[in-house]
Amino acid sequence: MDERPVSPALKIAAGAMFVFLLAPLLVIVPISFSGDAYMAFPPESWSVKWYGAIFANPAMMNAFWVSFALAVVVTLVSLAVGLPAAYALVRLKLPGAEILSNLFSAPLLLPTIVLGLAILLVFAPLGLLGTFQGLVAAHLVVTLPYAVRVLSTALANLPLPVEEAASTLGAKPLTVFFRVTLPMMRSGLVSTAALCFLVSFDEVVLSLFMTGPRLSTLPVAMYHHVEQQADPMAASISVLLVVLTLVVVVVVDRTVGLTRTFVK
Amino acid sequence: MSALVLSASAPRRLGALGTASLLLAPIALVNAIGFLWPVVNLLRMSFRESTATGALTDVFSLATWSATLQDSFTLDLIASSVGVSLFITLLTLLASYPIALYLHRSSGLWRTVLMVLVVAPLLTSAVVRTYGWIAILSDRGLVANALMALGMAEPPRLMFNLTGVIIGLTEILMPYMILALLSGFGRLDPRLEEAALTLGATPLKTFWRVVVPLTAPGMALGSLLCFVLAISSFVTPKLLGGGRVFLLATEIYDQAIVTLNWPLAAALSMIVLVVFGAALVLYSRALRHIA
Amino acid sequence: ETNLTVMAYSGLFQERYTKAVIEPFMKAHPDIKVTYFPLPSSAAMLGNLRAQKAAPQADVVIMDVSVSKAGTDEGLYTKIDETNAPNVKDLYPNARIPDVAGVAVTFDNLVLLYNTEIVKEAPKSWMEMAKAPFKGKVVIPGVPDIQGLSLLLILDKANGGTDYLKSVDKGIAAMTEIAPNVQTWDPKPEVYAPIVTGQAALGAGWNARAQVNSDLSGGKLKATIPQEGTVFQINTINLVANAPAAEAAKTFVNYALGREAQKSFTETMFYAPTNAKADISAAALERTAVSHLDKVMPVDWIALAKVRDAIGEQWRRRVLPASR
Amino acid sequence: MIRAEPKEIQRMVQGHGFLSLRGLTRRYDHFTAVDDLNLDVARGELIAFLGPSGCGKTTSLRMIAGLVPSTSGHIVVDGKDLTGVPPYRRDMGLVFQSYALFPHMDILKNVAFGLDMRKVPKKVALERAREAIAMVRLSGREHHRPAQLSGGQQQRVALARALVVRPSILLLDEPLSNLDAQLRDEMRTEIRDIQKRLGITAIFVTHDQMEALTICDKVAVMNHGRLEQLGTPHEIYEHPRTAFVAGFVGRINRLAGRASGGIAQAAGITFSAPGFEGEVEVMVRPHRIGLQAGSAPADSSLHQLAGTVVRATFAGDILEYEVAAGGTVIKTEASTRGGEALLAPGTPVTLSWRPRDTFVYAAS
Amino acid sequence: MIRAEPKEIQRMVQGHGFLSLRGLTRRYDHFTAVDDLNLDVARGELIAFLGPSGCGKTTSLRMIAGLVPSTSGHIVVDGKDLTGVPPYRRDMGLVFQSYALFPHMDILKNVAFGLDMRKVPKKVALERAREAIAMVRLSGREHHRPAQLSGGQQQRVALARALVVRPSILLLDEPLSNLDAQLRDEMRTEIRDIQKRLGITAIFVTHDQMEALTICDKVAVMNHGRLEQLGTPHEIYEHPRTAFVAGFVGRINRLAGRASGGIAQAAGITFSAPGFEGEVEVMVRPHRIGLQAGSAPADSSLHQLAGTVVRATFAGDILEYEVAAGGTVIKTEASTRGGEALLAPGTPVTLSWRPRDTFVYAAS
Ligand SMILES: Nc1ncnc2c1ncn2[C@@H]1O[C@H](COP(=O)(O)OP(=O)(O)OP(=O)(O)O)[C@@H](O)[C@H]1O
Ligand SMILES: Nc1ncnc2c1ncn2[C@@H]1O[C@H](COP(=O)(O)OP(=O)(O)OP(=O)(O)O)[C@@H](O)[C@H]1O
Ligand SMILES: [Mg+2]
Ligand SMILES: [Mg+2]
Repeated sequence: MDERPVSPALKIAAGAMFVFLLAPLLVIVPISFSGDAYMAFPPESWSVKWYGAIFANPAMMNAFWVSFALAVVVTLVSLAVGLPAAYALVRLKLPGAEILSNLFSAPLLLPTIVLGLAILLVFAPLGLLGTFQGLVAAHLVVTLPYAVRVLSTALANLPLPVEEAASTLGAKPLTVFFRVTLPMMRSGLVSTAALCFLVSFDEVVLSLFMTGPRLSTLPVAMYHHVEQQADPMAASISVLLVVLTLVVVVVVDRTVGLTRTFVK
Repeated sequence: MSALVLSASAPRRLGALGTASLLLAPIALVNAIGFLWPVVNLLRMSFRESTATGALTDVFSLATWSATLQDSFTLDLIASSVGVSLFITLLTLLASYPIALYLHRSSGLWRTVLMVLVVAPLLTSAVVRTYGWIAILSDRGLVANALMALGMAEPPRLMFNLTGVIIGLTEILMPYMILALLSGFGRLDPRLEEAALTLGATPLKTFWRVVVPLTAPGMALGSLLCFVLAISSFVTPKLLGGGRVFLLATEIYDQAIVTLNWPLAAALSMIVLVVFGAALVLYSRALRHIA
Repeated sequence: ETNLTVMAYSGLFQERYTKAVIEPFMKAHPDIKVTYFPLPSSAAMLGNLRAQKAAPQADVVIMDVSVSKAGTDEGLYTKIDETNAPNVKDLYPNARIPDVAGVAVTFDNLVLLYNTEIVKEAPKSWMEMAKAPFKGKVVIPGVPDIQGLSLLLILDKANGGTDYLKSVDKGIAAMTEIAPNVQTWDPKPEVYAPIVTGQAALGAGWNARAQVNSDLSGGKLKATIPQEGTVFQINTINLVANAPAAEAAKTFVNYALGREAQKSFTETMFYAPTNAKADISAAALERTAVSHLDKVMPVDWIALAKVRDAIGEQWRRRVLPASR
Repeated sequence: MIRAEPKEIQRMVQGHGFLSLRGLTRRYDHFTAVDDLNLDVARGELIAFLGPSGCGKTTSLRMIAGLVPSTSGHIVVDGKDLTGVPPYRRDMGLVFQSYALFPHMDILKNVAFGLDMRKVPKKVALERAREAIAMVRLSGREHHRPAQLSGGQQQRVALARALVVRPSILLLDEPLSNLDAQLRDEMRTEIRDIQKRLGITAIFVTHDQMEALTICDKVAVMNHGRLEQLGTPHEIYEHPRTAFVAGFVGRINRLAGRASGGIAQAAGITFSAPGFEGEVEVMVRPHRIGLQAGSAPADSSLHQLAGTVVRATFAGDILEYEVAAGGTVIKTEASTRGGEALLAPGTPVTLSWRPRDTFVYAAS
Repeated sequence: MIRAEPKEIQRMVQGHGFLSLRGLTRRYDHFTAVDDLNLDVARGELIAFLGPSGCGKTTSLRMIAGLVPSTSGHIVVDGKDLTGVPPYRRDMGLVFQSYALFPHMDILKNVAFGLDMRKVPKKVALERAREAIAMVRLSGREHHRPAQLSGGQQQRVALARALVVRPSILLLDEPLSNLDAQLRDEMRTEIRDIQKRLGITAIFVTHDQMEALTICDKVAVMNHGRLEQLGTPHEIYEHPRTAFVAGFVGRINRLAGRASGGIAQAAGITFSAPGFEGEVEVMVRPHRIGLQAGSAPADSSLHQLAGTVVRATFAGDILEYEVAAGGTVIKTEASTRGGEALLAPGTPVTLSWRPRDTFVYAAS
């Protein structure tokens, strides 16, 4: 859209800041190919054994799949709960919509450690600790505010006349919603899904409080691992996650145009 | 206006309010169970007493609160947490702005890849990232070596102190700031910059007089977000602070996880909430001023 | 088949304890399936138990004695004695702690760690850490961690302190000499890794893990008990009140305190045994505190818990500022 | 004695149009967007709503379609009051100014949507949608997405989509405002043809006078939410009832004057102004004013005024002159014949027009 | 011997206008948006760029302003080649179609911005900004934000902002496209007055023929990135050089025909067509065609054609007829006189027009 060439000054400034932003990652990449038993830079020997170690570690693999399933479920539930809420907040012009929408965003403003402790105290008597349902519920507390925010924006940006056109053509409200509103929100839905998935998949602090002996998520497993063992496997996992995300996002972007709508 | 589309269907049976309640019920439930109730519960916890050995009793009193609020350490903690967080917010803003602006002006696959790289730090474990920083900032790290090569006899301590915390937090908060800035760059119509140029403004003037004011709402949003995240972060300060840096969040962590003084942790959490309330009020003031 | 959950330390402890105790136990009791629930610290375990008080998930907990005391006070445990764990009768007398529901399952002690590439000879004194060549090369897990606390108590006594329950001034003074050399009071992960990699030269840590890390690193890290002596750290084993698998839990506790388990765990991880009758190889014993009992200074962790806050306060006001 | 059906009684009471608006009003807070609108549209008639921006045209249309509830008043179609009937049961077609095509469906699906909603079997629906697409001359584009069409083509799809369900009433909201002059001409003719052919009752909203006059059977001129005048294009143009209508429909010269005793004075000329007293506005359309270089023989059947050219503009089809005369500036227009020279500024000229081309209104 | 100044030589070589475009070209990938544009604009002249959407008008303007680099070619102002001169040193004013007012500044600050950039002392700058605001008749609105003004008012602010710095060249990109007919008329006159008064050289971009013809000294008609014709409004309208220009400027009838031996046949009439062979298009403007009911006496000085009325439309100032004649449909327009009756469809009529009003082009 902006066809003016980016000025060299901006390029230099942005480049320098990018170096700063990615500095730790740039060091982690070589560490992940270390052949040593400890994380150290530069490594004394090289190998890909720590990548192999990830797949040979059943606890880690198990945690990965738990995280994956969790992120999928949390994403779906976030959409299912967030969509009606966004619709009500944006479209029904309630008197207290502003206040409600702030209330629903409030969990984001609570330090996750506080939130984790607080949720722990409440969930424990409910028998939700260490259960998949409990994890889902805890993650929803943080993903829903994101979902409602993004979906609200997406809804507010939809051209209303299109929905009105459908209703004058004889479509009942629910039909309008499913046949017109929802398909038009596609990019908003994709962004929301991506965001919720990432937030859930990366969540450590809440999960630390919520995981139990029989159930752990990848970030928690990594956290525990790295708390006590300084081997480069954690670096390998980090690098693998970044690469995986990059591949997924690029593929998704090529197919449905994710980042165009990611941040608007 | 559009309420019609939905409410028209159920004018007699439910009414707009009824429909809204139905739609909002699930999120309200999650919010109540996952937020309101826990917070109220936490408030309650802050009034419970604990014994000298750390055991939690069922006695309620103001003991924790009066001790906390009279302790100069707590007050210092609040002051330094707010101060450090503000400083980090400012640094993050300065570091993120060029990247956000560059991303705003780029497009296509290149932009997509850069976007992922921007969020990449969030995908790496904090401890692993700290190892990265050790390699760069420690006394034998890349920066120190470079400085010594340049002739500096004793390079400054860059980590395991406040400097390290500031560097580490700035870096980890940048993704959030960049995303917030980008969301605020929508108002930045390239036509406006062109208008300024044709009116004789140099690129630098155009930047200060047009670009910066127009992106101010995005900066305000990003700053609020970063302030909140900075003041509530504890992993990075613990890892890079070398046990020397005390902030509200690390203290909450210590009290909640190490010392197990839950009433104190709860009371400190409540203080953080109050600070956030103040930040929010300031933010909306600032926003009104900008708009 | 009964499911039994044992909550204990994560990391090395988990790895070795599973091999040395849990797996043999399951072999001996095919009807009991043990799940190991690792947590990084005793406090985290207590936090979990507190939160789950109404519906406990864990049956057996291994944790530090002072935290165990708090749990006992909160009514989280069932008392362990000869009636529910006959092997208690074989324990050293100091394995039974008054007013604590659990009994000691391992003894450990504080050691001075050093990187053998930087420090060629085993240091003789804790105060070696205050010497100039080690500026920025010392790592100590600071108070409220009990490694820092233990070091403080040792130095207090070495410098003429008499009753740490009344004053630790002498210890604090000694610590302020070391403080300027300290690189971090919060080493991650744990204190051993920085020393192995050479990021630090000296440090204070626990013997058992130090021994294992020494082996794993091919001797890059070594541990020694300096002339000022050391203190014991006690891990207790506890029966959770209202545990879902109470019977299996008793069976497990009894097994864990038995000779076979004690011998096996000491020989794999060099924790000193609490069962007096355990028949442990001399090589392993040599690497535990058992062979240096003369250097062990007695500490009443339960009494100390009451003054921990006050000590922490002094630490924060006097030691930390010296290390900036 | 023959008993009238209740329905018939209702129809007699409520109006004689197929579509009747009775006291239709819409208020926003304290602002009245549409104020007591009364109107009858006969079956098969096309009425144009004409008025300046913000006068309430869109709001009226949206009330008729049921998209905005009215604050008071009634909409009656074929004798049935539509109050409380939701849009999807009103059987009206609405063509939005912005097209409002479904971006996620191809053209065929867009057009078939309304039939689908009416549970027309899929095959039949697609068949009829294809016919409608052919009618707006877009055959071959059935599987394009709206974004792949030009503005004019999208416009036609919107029209086909509204028409294919054979609505009893068709509402068009500035449907041509985004098109350029040529395409606009074409589309106007097309809409009129289709509407006539299918015998649909229609309302066409526009703020373009020329468009309103050329397309409709009747024009409703609105201002500030009120109906200023309803009439045939000819009535509206030749006999504007108010100064606003005269000024808004077609270009006009306004001369300020005073009236007393049935006579008005403006720009130094005397006009007959029966029934007016005090300040008046005298109006003449530029193209009804003859312009002659120099002086002209006096003609008592005409109003005549001497002046000098201030500005001459060649506008293709017409020549525009601004002439200083009678203490003001008067515009005139004349068809170009080709080859004529423009009169230079300063040239003395005589203006003349027929009394019948003169409008007089009380000054507002 | 008098030695010419180097600068003068340069001017002689590079062009005789104050602003000269020399082979100006802009390519995007493989699409040529502006193709070898050559043009001279004299000092104080106003040139209109006229052309359909996408023909390269905006791109040309942006190249002149320095916002887009040209792929090849030169822009020369007062003898100086501007290649490589950044926009902020070009001393041009650009009025954007979308206004591009600074939303965070009030009107006064918006207008004073350019003076501020030129380091005019603050007091003087505000003084001059106030004058400019008065000039566009917005006094009293100095402290409003752009969002608080209507489209027409914002438009005027944009104009004031560009004018206040007294640029040597003023570029206007469809500055009136968002206004309604009345406001458009007014603003057009205003822009023209200001431009003349200040003696500014100006380029006015539009896709509205009428607007282009009325405002400018010369019209440049563009199509597909190329200049089709440059001339006075009269030249463009009366002597369109290409079929495109004839069709785009003013309404027109197109008759398909064949030419051979200097004679063309179309719609059953014979036209003189010297130099044409094969397929041709014969064009006549509707308002140059006379229409008479019944048959008319033969007149060899006119082209005559009998036909029947297909459609009659009253359009206020004019009457439009569509007449089936010579195997096609021909449009005519006539000024209304008031009171005349429309001829009913089916009425036989005779069309007639002068040979000089006929254009012939090779068919494209
Ligand atoms: N939702 C609303 N709230 C408040 N005022 C409104 C609302 N919708 C319309 N209006 C006001 O009602 C008036 C009529 O609006 P409407 O859209 O009907 O005008 P219009 O005649 O269609 O104008 P245009 O030609 O510009 O489309 C306007 O002044 C508008 O500001
Ligand atoms: N950045 C660009 N990249 C590719 N093509 C472009 C770009 N900018 C303009 N074009 C193309 O160049 C052509 C000319 O565009 P321009 O904006 O100059 O048209 P215009 O004459 O101003 O049209 P309009 O009347 O619609 O404003 C168009 O076909 C457009 O698609
Ligand atoms: Mg409207
Ligand atoms: Mg353009």
